[in-house]
Amino acid sequence: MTPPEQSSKTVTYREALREAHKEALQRDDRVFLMGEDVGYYGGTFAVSKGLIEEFGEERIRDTPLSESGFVGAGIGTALGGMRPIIEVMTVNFSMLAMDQVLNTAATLLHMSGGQFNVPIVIRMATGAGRQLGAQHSLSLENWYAHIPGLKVVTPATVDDARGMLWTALEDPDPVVIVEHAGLYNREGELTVDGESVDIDRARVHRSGEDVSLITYGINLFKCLDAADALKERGIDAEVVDLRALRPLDRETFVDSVRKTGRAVIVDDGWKTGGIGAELGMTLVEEAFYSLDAPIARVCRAEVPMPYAAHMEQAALPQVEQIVDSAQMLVKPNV
Amino acid sequence: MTPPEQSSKTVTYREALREAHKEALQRDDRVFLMGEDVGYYGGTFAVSKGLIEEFGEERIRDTPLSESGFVGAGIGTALGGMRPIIEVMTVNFSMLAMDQVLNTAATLLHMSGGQFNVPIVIRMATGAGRQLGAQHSLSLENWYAHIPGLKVVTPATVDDARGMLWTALEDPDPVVIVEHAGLYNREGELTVDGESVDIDRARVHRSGEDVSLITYGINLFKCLDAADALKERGIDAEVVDLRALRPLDRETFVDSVRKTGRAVIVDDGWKTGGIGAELGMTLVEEAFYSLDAPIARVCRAEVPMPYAAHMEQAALPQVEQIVDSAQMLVKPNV
Amino acid sequence: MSDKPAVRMEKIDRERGHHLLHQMLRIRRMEERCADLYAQTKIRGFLHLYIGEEAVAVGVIDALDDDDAVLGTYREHGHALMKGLSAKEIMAEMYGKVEGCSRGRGGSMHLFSKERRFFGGHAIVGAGIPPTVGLALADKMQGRDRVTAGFMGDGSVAEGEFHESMNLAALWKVPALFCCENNFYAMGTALDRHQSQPDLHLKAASYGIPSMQVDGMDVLAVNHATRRAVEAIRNGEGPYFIEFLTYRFRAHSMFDPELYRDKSEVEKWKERDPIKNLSTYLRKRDLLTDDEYDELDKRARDEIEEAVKFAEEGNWEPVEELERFVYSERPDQES
Amino acid sequence: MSDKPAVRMEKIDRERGHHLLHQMLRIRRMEERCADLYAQTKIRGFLHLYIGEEAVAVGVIDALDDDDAVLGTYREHGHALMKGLSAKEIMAEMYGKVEGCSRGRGGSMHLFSKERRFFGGHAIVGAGIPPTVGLALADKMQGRDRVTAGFMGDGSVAEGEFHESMNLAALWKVPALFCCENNFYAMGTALDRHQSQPDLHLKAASYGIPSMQVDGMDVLAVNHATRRAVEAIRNGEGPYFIEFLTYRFRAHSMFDPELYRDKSEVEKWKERDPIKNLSTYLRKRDLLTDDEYDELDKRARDEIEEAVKFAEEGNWEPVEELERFVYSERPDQES
Ligand SMILES: Cc1ncc(C[n+]2csc(CCOP(=O)(O)OP(=O)(O)O)c2C)c(N)n1
Ligand SMILES: Cc1ncc(C[n+]2csc(CCOP(=O)(O)OP(=O)(O)O)c2C)c(N)n1
Ligand SMILES: [Mg+2]
Ligand SMILES: [Mg+2]
Repeated sequence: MTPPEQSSKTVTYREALREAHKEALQRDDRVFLMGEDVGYYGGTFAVSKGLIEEFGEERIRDTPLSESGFVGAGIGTALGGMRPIIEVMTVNFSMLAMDQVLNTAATLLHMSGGQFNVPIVIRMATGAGRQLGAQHSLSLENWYAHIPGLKVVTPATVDDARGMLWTALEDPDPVVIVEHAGLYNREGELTVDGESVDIDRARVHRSGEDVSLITYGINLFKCLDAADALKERGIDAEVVDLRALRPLDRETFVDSVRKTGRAVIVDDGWKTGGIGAELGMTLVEEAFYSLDAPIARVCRAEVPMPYAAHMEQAALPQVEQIVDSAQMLVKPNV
Repeated sequence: MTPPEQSSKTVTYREALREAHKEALQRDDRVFLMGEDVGYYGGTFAVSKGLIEEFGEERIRDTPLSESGFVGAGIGTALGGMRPIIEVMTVNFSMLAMDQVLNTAATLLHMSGGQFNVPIVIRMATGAGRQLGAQHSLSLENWYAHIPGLKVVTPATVDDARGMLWTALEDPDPVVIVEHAGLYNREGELTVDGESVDIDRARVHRSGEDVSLITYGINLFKCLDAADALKERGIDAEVVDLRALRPLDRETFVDSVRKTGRAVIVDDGWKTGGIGAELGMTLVEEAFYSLDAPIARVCRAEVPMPYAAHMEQAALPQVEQIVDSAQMLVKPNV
Repeated sequence: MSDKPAVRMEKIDRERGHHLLHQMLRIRRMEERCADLYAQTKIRGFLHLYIGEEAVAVGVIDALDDDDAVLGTYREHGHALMKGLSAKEIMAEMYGKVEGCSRGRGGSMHLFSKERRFFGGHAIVGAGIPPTVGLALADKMQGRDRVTAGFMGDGSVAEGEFHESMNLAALWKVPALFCCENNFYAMGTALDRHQSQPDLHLKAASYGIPSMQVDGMDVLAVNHATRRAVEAIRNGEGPYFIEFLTYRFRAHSMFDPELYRDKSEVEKWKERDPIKNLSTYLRKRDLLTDDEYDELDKRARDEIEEAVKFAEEGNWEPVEELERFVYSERPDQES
Repeated sequence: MSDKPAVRMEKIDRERGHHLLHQMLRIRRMEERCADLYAQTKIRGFLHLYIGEEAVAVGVIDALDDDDAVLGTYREHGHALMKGLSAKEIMAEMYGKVEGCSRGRGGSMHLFSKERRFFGGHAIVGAGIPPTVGLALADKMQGRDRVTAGFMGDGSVAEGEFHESMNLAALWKVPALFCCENNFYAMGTALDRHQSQPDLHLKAASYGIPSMQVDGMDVLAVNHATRRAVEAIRNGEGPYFIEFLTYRFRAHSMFDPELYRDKSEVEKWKERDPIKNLSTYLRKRDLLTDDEYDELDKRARDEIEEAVKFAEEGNWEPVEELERFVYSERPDQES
């Protein structure tokens, strides 16, 4: 057992995740990692690089290309007393395992009248921005967030990348960890000490009075940039990182909007039927009389993601769009 | 070729669908029906009963239990010049074919720069209410409605059941037809003549001044009942049947709410991240200043569907909930 | 249509013969009663009866230890009963009562018992196979000497999950017993119209999994084959696959008008009724008298009647509990 | 690791020899140039090179008619080029230019050409297999004498869709040619760690699909085997499956540090380089001189350089067109 980290240090999101895996594997014999190329390849995103040398083939288990098979097998191991971490590479491929997640993992506890909980952790990368084209650029975490029985977390910071894995492993129910692929190389200051972090509360990353920017995952950083830009225009933006999409901490962002009266929602997925709609509708239901303006959504364009860089960027939420949307809400006539 | 129907007659939703299939198969050689038990069994919901005798095994093609396989094969036949109707029994099982629908059918045209359209029609039953338990009671049409490149229609009336199939077959792009399983036995007056019906416009089934009840599919009938009940309480409700979830005819329901100033959205699926959120958010974006009250959602409880009748009914949208929600918006202090 | 059993039957004594017969009768009577109750709308939803196939669940599960795990399909009443769930809790479940083995939330297709290690009751065809692999893998990783038996229909062999699971099971040599109930139809689609290779045990064999085809109408053959397979599994030889040739005497579900098969085919199979089969076998060897048969049957009927009574008297789960168990109630809940 | 070809090579003349060699050189030079361009960040996203495997695409597609259909994976540059797409439109696609064969929307993994009946470019492993079955089924239903050739990697054989598709193809006897490029790795996972039965042609055989295993480093063997298979398919015998034993000389993609295999293994396979293989064969028979080789190579290099120039000079699709082709523009658009 390595002692918990003491002081803060700069690490990449990838390193934070790797540390989290290492420690979980050391702490609890029942924990193992399973997925395509998690072992000898070192993980598609190199998260698990080196782990197979340390923990062996049994606990760092390479699988064939069989998403439904190994996610379903993961569910079985969870029922059998293990604490599996299943890496499904990306949300794109996770569609192949959707039935297992939806109809088995998320459903079993309720359907069995409380008998069979499924302590599985499923990790997947999400998002676009690397010119991977339509089939490798989806952001469909909103679908997972729609499923009762699941928890869905979206670590944006290195602290959350480091802490949420253990939180998820301690949870008796299935937890999906959604990692934006654009974050793995991102550096940040690691302050948590290796213990689990809470996933019950959204976090106000920056406090402001004029407008709330509500988001999760990689767009947290776009929102922080937008807040800087807005500052220069004399607009004081609050930035809320949801951290978990299910259960949603509605209180934190509703409170934020009760204070600011205005909201821009930044959603990495397609607009129609995305999680952004849910956030907005929640505000209507819970803070209608505090709203000083309509709610704005900044989402991905409703197209399969094109390869060419300029087209891809045009399809993704951008800082300027966030800034302009906020501006429109606060000072529509400027 | 049978001549087009002349006068109106009473038929079940199932019969309307069967007629639509027959006529399509007669009209166009490229049309064929494929799915599990569509042939000798006569279709799980007996929609295709008798068709194999009339059209033979090739055009009424029984498949093995291979949802991804035969949906994908259906895509191939569409690319090869056929006009397949693929029956995936129910939305529950369609998860197994989600990848093909999302990453191939809906994506190919855009990703190929406009070269390969996929004229496939995919039919599936949806919904709960028949005590089938958690794995056979999903309403996930909202997920299909989230996908750019698809069209998603939700026939509620026998006219739409009769007409939308041909509309879908004439469409050069993939169309998902979502049929609520509770509708098959429902009777209605058939007025369309066998030609295609438009799917571009929602329909105001009942016009009213005080509140808009916005819905689709089976809940149309609950909303109509609710409107009757509201009438008795002196509240004049307008009922909008969306008819298609993608593309959404936002204009019709936004106009309705511009007029009434109030909206109750009735969604057959789970609340968080459901299509109801999108409808509400659309109203905020497009009719914010016309809203006289918050928007109410009546949805399915966020649980896997239980078997026991009383529990199932407790989890589903009910007429009284719609009535109460409308009442709250119109006369909150009564 | 069915081959001779691949393995020879053991000699059995009166007691064991009666035991196996009684188990089949319990299932048969339960299923018949369910059909009545469905007609009376006491049971609702989908109801898939196991009548005709009893020898499989009885023969297989009899060969397992209590501590072994079983996963079934939506045609799993018999398996649940054999795994030690009481007829009472099963019947109450079908009534939708809170005394049911799944609190009335599962119904016919979703029977569960943690205590008996009966893991359901799965209604998405093929979806129970990957978890079967996983349960077995967990035992292997934890060094426990247990077997996980997963049941599946012939229809599920066409699903991709079957294939992915066979490959995983073979690669990882997990202690799983795959029991394929080949009743020659997937709903209304005949075997040779849904499988290009209708000898389903060859499918598993193509993954390097030892497999056999066994007469599923003969409980002794089923039992013997299973014992052999379980022995191999416990010896650490990895997974085993058995294809049981069997037949459902009733419709697929209560909604099925059975347009796809001839009455005569059904009648032919009924001649091989597993209960009749075993009774005849025992009678021929003077191991069963008419009175004894009647007594076993009566015990089975009484048990089921008691179960019906129990179900009738059961309670509805309070509606307020609808949202219970979407998530675990205790953070430290374990399986 | 690779067997001798299952069928004997035909005698070939100078012209055909040069043709096949030239095709392989075109692919090789294109792929090498892509690697450079990737390093220069002219090409982005994922880039999966076909270097080492050229004999497969060349040998197979040479045996097809223009009217036949081809579906590839994300490692499909070679297949596209062989199917008649110009190096220019392929290169422009990788640059993301509107002159690209997919308007710059697809990139390396999503090359398409309706005109050439090249149906992509599929990046979800295994997902191209069911549409392959469907394209072939459409031809069969419409009485057209065409073949659909679908390529897949060894990794995809573990996916459920492979299995579902083989069953459908066999049941329906569709005119499909399944071409499995077994390069012994799925990303970093070695064949025997992801397939319990590493002889992949036996997988297809288990569905009753005629199948063979062929040396994929020998273009003549590939070509001959494919001709035989295509003949059987055109004779109405249904689908055919060929496993080509091959090897990728480069990393899986440009992100792959190749931790999972030894350099020596790669070197060993390089001795069987398909271009060297064929050159040696032709030289030995006095069908190729050094000058001729250089000339063929130069033509290939020139073609690729022109393609690069074309791509460099190409245009970006106007951003305003982002939402074009989410849906068809003309309601009567047909394929
Ligand atoms: C994935 C999926 N597709 C379709 C269905 C509908 N369905 C229920 S049972 C069944 C037939 C299954 O046949 P088989 O596996 O042979 O089992 P049997 O009913 O004969 O015991 C079908 C098609 C389902 N439940 N799940
Ligand atoms: C369904 C799915 N899962 C995972 C991936 C990620 N991935 C891309 S290629 C690949 C390996 C495929 O190996 P193989 O089929 O042998 O083809 P090769 O790359 O060797 O040509 C993987 C795992 C994917 N694209 N699709
Ligand atoms: Mg069956
Ligand atoms: Mg490979």
